[in-house]
Amino acid sequence: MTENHYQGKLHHLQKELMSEYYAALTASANGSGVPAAYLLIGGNPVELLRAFDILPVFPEVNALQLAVRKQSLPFIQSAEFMGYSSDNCAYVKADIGMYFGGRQTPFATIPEPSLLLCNYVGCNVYLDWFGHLAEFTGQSAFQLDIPFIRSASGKPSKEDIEYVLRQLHHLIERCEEITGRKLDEEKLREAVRLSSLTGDLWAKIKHLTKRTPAPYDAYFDSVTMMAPLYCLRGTPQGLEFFETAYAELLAKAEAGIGPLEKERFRYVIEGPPPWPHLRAFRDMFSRWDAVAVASTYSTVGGLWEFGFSHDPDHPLESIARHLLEWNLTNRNFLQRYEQIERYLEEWNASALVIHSVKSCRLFSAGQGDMREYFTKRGVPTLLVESDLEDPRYFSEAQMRNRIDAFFESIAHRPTREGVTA
Amino acid sequence: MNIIAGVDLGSRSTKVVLIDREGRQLFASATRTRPPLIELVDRAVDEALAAIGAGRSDLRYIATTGFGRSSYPERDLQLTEVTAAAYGAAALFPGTRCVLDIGAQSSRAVKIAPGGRVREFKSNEKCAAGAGGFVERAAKYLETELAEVGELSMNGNEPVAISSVCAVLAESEIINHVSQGESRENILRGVHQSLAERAVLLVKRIGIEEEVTLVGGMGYQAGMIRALQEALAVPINCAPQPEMAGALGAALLSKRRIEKSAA
Amino acid sequence: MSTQSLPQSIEALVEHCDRIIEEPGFAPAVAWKRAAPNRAAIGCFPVYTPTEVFYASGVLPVGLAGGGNRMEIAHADSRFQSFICSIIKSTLEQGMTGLLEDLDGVVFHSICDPARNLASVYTRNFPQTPVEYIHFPQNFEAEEAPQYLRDEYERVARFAGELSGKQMTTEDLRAAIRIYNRVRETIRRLYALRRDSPHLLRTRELYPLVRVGHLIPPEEHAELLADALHAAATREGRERDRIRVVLTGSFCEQPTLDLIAAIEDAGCYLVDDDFLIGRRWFNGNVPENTADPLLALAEDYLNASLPSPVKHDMRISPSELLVERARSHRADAVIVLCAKFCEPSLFAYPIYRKALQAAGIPHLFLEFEEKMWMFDRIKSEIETFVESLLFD
Amino acid sequence: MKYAAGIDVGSTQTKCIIIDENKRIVARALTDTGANITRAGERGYEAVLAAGGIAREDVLCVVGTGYGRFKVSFGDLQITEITCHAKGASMLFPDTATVIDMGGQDAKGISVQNGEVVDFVMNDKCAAGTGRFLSTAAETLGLSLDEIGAISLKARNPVRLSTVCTVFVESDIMSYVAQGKKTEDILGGIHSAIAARTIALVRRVGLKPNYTFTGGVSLNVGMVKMLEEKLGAPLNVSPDSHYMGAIGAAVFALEHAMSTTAAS
Repeated sequence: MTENHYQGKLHHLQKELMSEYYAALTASANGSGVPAAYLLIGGNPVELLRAFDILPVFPEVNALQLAVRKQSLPFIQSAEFMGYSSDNCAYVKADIGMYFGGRQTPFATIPEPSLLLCNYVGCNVYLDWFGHLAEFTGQSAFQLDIPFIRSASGKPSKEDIEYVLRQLHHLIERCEEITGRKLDEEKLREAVRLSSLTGDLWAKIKHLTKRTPAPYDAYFDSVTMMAPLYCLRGTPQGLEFFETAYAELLAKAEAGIGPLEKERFRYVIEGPPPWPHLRAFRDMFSRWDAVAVASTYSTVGGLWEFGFSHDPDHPLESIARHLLEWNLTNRNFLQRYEQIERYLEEWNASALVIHSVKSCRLFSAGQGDMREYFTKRGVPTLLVESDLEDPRYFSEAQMRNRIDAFFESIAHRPTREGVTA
Repeated sequence: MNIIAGVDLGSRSTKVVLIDREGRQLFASATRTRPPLIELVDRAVDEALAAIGAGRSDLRYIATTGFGRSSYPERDLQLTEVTAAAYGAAALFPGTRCVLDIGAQSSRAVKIAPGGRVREFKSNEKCAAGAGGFVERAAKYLETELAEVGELSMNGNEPVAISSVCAVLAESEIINHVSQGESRENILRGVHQSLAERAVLLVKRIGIEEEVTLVGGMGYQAGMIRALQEALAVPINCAPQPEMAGALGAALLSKRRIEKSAA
Repeated sequence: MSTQSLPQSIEALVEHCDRIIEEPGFAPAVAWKRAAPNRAAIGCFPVYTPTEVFYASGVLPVGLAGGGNRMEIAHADSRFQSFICSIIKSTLEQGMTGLLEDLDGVVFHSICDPARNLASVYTRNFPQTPVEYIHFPQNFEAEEAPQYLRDEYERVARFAGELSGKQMTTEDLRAAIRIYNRVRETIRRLYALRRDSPHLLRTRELYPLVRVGHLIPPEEHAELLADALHAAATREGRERDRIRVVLTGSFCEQPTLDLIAAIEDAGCYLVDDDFLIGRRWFNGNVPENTADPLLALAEDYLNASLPSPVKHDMRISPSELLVERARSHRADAVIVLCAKFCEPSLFAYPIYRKALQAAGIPHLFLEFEEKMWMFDRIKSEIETFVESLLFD
Repeated sequence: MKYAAGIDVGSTQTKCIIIDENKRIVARALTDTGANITRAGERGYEAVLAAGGIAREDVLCVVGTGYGRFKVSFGDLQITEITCHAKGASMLFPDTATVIDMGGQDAKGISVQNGEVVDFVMNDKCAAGTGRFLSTAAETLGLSLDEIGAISLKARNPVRLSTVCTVFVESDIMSYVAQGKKTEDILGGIHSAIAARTIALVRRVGLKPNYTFTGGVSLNVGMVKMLEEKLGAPLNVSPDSHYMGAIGAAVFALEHAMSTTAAS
């Protein structure tokens, strides 16, 4: 159950690059003249903003940073004083609270938006969130309407793609208005090229956890790589980060080093992490020598491990396909079952843990059905509940009891494939 | 025929306040609510009257409030507990613009106009409820008399954190703290702080930052008052018999109705 | 059932509607299907379905309005967690207990995340039931939105045609638009009557009259509404000293009839509401004789429907419209009644609250659940609110 | 004779069991957990040793379970009560396929095969419908927890509750009291609501007979009857049902002792 407290180059580089990013946000807030766009993680079209040198600001990333640093509760409460319900998404509440708290966070001063880009990718709360920001900032939100995947094939229709492309052209017009300059197509292609290389590396990193032992935890360690994936994708720095990360994790995989001294259980985890209690939650698995080899959460912004790559020769088309098809949020719930099934098989995992968060109903609504589905297929499945942002919904003793009982029950079953007990 | 009775039929206890035509309180008492309710109110009112040497014939008017307000057929007037407590609190502390009622099952914050008319109120609608019962059960786990809770809490130096919004699950947290060897004082202070935090949510929701009057039985607990003072950063008023505010308010509003109809 | 046999007093009409609403199953739809070939019935999850498109295709669009308070949820709450609203669970429960067997398909659309995932859960659990999902555009300003929605409707029409075995013609669609326009218009007149003379038509009466349209064919509904309008307008009575309230809740989940009665009994006249908004969403009628009626329907949705927290039209401010609605209805107050755990309606509240406070309109915020059985608490809240407006 | 012990430190009560080498229960002790959980395990252990007249050195192995299992510091192993309930139930009722456990703050359903957990569910973040609900109801009606089950059996027209939330049930009960409903009908309604909720929970692991009912609430005859009615199947209930966690822990202790003996 000993955990290797590994701090490699990738962690240092992550800190360095993210500090630079946050410094740029603060500079923008203080009048550097670089415009900032708020946008959402789900299938984010960050490449388009790069082409205009618009700084991407992800309210979700800010909210989770607040939660990790245990700073979210006062902001959540101040939003509740305004009338937000205890049942509303706490990401939104923390963000709105922070907005009215002067946009001051321990990591950056968040700039006012020059553009509210509501990439409506599956999550209906996105619409409320940016609608409210529009009301409070007096800005009108650009609604980038992404039709949800609803065909049996799991593919967007011709009309869907055409419709998104047309909207992307409007978005370009809006960006041109904001920056006062025309789209530089070469620059867009370059951003998409960098994105495509970054995405390919990220996909390779994800495939590394197919090995035994997995060189890193695909849930708890993946989160280190997710902020760079969104905040830095489409830049040379972003690419550099993923080159470093891949080299380092590959070396670990080759050397047979994992995040724990011993890898006893390999599991897949579904749902966002409990950011305010990440450490405590991780320990509950580490003490069982359990490693997450794949996570659905890490595919919210994009699903790269199943073959998608941005295409510099067709930049807008590939952005449209990323928005429509290649991210978790715009795919339907049954496509998530398939995704998990592939993880269980191809990543050789023997159990599924569902972390059900109250805030995010996109993720959680219906996870009881998911549990039922996998249990019936003989996959030991555990469902535990807390929240991704609100520290009040985590009861440690209760959570630990369930996780202990779950691994006890697997440990007592006959050894099967994937259980290296 | 000069006595006015206010009866607050709460889910846990029934309170009776008698006042005279000048609005002076003559008597106040509380008894455990037990069915049947009509007999309960009859007996409580008779006993109250007897205690001041009066009888039914001296009773001019009777107003009911609380969950059982419509169960007593002899009533002249019925009011909800929010309206009644607001008038009661305004009579006790004329400067107050905010009344906080932390009851056995639910809590509410009420913004009032001078004189006691309700301007805005907010009740906790769900999980966050259960204040009174929560403290009682906490006391039980800690093998402490309810009467001692307020004082013990005052002696807690490092209050524990109780984060769950559900009163039942919050009990597991208490048990957890107990198992980690936390002192009763720190746990009870933590209990009061968690209740105060929920109350703040209600009070801020109606948007008041002035003096606050606490009504209801929790007012007996010094630790609760301190926790509220700390959490709200405003002075907290509390009457010597804080649970009587509703019955008193019902009686006082009755007096106004009588005067109005006379005029 | 022939319309001539319908009773003519409001009380009798309402009782007739109550009976249909409270009866489990879909007897009127079954009868309608049997009456002619090439007919089917589809269950429409709230909030909005293009009823005209279905009806023109020979498919009766039946509204799924939840399980009310008589259904015990024994299966569905294992699929959806405790923080998910009731109607999601009761709809799934209906499926799991065979109550939707008379329907030939189910349609959902993009109102909220739980409803969206429910569409998937439905697909998996009932492989024999065709499930359709409509994507409604959320960029009301974009010039490509009407055409996109039109194409989406066309896709829906093909789906509907497969259910009934009959693809609609343009003329079929025009006829459907005409009959639904009659329904829309009469509902608007009933709402106007209640606004002007709330003593002549209680909300507890108006609601079932509208709601029954979820279950019966539109021709029959149009007749019934016309009868009701006539009966209510000729009723006698005097207006009482009650507060006039606009009730808003973005109702997807529906309150039970008893809850509506309890709200009125606490001392209010409800002079406007947004119950069943999808069926009376529109400000006017759909143009009846355009060359492309599908496009007319799409434009109607995008440009002429009432605001709701599940539509994010950046051109309008729903809170300003609520204030305007309170004023135009001469309301003393607004009650915001949200379904418990309903994220869109809960998100609307802080914005409403800010606007109502700025406009000096008193309001009360409450939550309800369709499965509520006792109303003491909610009634007590409303009584207090009424007392606060009456006493000084 | 050698023995093994199981100690279940629950939130309110500590249950201790000693079994002999033939898995026969030879001593049991029920003590209040009290405010000092660290001492609760030790106190309970002393009590059970005294009850059986057994010397400490004759106990080969001690297993702790329950919320306070980590406080059984003198124990050899700690195992969750879920695993222990399955084990205990299968010892007393070898055909057990499903364990229904109702305790103070938890309700559980456990699917069992040969004494081992195949799948389990517990109540989620909402504590609605747990044993606490019954004690709150008893308190509100001024009755003791021991008597409400029997009274509920007399219900002719059970009421319908609008909530299974423990916090709000009080006001439902008081509303019915105010309406003049009979105590037995109110209790009938309460037992019915909790039973329905529990079955809905257990259904998640599959409703497979044969059922064993464990936990403190299993002593409530009204609840047993109500569950049996709704399940349409009998429940195994033992007078030791509320000791089930401790029994399972003791069996684990014995097995552990045997395997270590065998190994050495």
